[in-house]
Amino acid sequence: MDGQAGSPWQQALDKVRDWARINSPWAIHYNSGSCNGCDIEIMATLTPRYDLERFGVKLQGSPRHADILIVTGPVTRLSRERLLRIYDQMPNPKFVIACGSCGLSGGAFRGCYNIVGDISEVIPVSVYIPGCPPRPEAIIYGVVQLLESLKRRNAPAVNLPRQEGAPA
Amino acid sequence: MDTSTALEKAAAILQPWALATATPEPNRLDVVIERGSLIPAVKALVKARWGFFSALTGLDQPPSGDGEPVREGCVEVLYHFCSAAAVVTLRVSVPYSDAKIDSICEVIPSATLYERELIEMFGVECTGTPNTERLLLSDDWPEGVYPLRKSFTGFQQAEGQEANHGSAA
Amino acid sequence: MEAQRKFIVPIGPQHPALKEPGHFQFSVEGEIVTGATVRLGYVHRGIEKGAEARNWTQNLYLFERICGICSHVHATALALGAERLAGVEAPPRAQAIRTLMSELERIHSHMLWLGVAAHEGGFETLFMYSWRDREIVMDLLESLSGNRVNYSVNLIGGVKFDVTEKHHDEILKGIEILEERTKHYLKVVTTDRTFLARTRGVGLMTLQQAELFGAVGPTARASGVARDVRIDAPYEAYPQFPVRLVTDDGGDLLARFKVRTRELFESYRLIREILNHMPPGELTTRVPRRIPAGETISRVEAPRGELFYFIKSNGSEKPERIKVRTPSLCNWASVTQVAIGHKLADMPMILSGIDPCFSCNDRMVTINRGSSSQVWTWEELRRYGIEYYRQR
Amino acid sequence: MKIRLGTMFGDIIRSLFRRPATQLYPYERRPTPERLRGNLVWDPSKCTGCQLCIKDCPSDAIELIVLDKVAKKFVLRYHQDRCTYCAQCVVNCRFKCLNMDDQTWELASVNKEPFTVYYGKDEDVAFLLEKMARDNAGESGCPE
Repeated sequence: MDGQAGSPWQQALDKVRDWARINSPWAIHYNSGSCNGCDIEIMATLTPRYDLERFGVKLQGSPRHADILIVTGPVTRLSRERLLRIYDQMPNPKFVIACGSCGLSGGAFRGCYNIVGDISEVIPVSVYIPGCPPRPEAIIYGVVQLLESLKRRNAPAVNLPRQEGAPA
Repeated sequence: MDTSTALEKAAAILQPWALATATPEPNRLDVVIERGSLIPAVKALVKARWGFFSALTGLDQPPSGDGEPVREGCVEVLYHFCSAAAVVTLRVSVPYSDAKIDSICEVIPSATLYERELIEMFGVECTGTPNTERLLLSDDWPEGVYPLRKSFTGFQQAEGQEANHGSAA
Repeated sequence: MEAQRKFIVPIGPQHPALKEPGHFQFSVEGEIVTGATVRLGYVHRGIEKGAEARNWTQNLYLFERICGICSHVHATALALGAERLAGVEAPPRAQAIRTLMSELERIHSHMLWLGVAAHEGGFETLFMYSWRDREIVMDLLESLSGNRVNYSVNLIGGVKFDVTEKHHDEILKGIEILEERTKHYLKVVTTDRTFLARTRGVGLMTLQQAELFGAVGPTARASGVARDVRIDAPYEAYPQFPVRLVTDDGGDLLARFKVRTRELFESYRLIREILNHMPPGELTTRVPRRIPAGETISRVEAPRGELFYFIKSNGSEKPERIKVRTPSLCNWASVTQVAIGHKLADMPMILSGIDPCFSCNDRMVTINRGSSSQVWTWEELRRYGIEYYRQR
Repeated sequence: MKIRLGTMFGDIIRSLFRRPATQLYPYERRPTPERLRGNLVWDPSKCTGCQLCIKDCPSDAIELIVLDKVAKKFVLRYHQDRCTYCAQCVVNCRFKCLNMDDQTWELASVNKEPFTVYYGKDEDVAFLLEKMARDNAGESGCPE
């Protein structure tokens, strides 16, 4: 695959793909046991006042269509398996945004018996947004952080095959 | 109908089955009844159209300790009926050794959700409740572990270590 | 779809648009739902047990996080119960502020529901506009309490903050705009033809059914049940600022829309009254850390209906047992009964009609007995519903 | 009652000529209300080490590390990722050491390290961090 990635055609394709991913990441939202607070704030970011769609972020119904998984809440015993299943169903590359203090560490629910842990213990998390719940602006800030980090992280990823290709 | 007349009326309805009554607060009436008389008592309340079935509470009474005559552990099941400001509570005691109670679903069909909760949380079997599938707990929850009993103190896991770590630092 | 074929349609437990996950199973005969069951617990965190390991103050915040939409009423119910056990009462000004917050919360919750229910019915315009206007009340809540959702207003024995002159004017200005908009929305939900086609006569629950199933809140009031804790057993400052009962005899979805929007006007009136007659005085009274032993029942009217707390204290810093019965649970029991006999296409609307605290869903698996199975998303079910009505 | 189609058309047309409702958040920052409960800040000068704030914290978000009780040398370890931003600690503090900042609420991060914040006099914090680094080097396998 690495060899193929070096071809100019592949490079161009990668660039287009990255551009598309950064400019229009589709998201899916899952509540793994939160109090709804974060969920309504996520909804609020999609409505006219905050309008996350300015960044091309669109909330999708199916994990198959999504690049970003926004998870709220600590992971309960019952939703752990569902969360894993949704994560597995998402196509690569995928990014996870953990939203709200309880999703980051358990928050107010620390030590309750039906909680298996925070989100990062179940699936890898790309961006953490603390707050209980975070304001819609803070959520937008978190999404922007993710997009920025993608831009940065992608730069070497695109360049890397070229460097490998150069000696060959 | 003001609160005190409503409570008097309820007391009159429940009188045949009452083992003891109490009014812990001005708007409340607690009636202790036998397990067997639950259905007729509930039926009487529903037939008289006294209020509505509001909630079902389980209350764990672990076996009392040494010294006093040892009392067997039991689960107290509380059926709350509300009519305006008045609240009538039917209190039924169910011992651990024979944790069974009749389901009131035939009289109040919507009670099934509360009963399923009671079954899972306290391990009290509700004879005759239509559906006994898991409602709240996960499917891999161990059998015979009832989280709201006092004897359940949680799964020993990360939080214990966390606390130790915090105090050590 | 051909008739005479039985399907079981599980719906749950993940979806973008809404809140808590719940899992429903509808058995369908052709197009008609013949049975419904519910599986909860995706957001079961073990709060009632957790409460036994926390002190009263910590519990205030734990219980506030049962539900982010009606967070204030949960904390209020606990604070009222604890205060009653301790034999104290919060000062009148604190009670008035609590009432003010619960009414603001009701506005935010009803506006939220209006949008979400419209969304489920395919009326995106109403969804977006009502959420735009809802930001007005969110701003008020934020400037009053410092947080948009979990306001953390209550302390045991009072409230944390005061309402200043500046807030007074801000709130009055805000609710004036909202009142204007609500009038418009009431007109929209009662006159828009396409929307009426989806709400009139759908999800009918008669007075007898509502009483039998123990429905509460606006769902019950839309079936003509005169049941409102604010009127039946006034708490906080409701004895001084009485509420007028809003009911409707329709029993269908349209009636639920009407009742909720009319309740908004009642909230606006109440807020004005409270602000104009704000009692002076202290914000907190002293409550011991150890709450005396005893049992109490605390009932408050949440935006979705009666919230029931049974609180038992054993005289220590921590409660012995707190039982919470949320209004959604009552209404859930009723919706599983009411759903029977309706078309599958109406399910999203009927479910959202009770304003459930469940996050809509995941994927829907249509299991055709024995043969191939087909996966539907809730979104597709929603679209199916919208399409279905378009073709008629 | 007159039954009409498209009752909301008026709204839509009017909206075309209005200022957009959307705020351009990352590019423009609206002033926040002064009561906003953002990041917690701690003023070490007034703290007596009574630990009342910790007692009522619903999520164990704050820890007070006592370096020298007599000299009142304390370091406050604050976990932003656990905090529920309820301000109970602010209410509990009798000496007004704690405050919730209305300006810092953009806390999102791509990793968890920045969420543990140490407050205190500079030399105390430096001392503690050094000590922790030494301890960690000494006994390997200690979490964090």
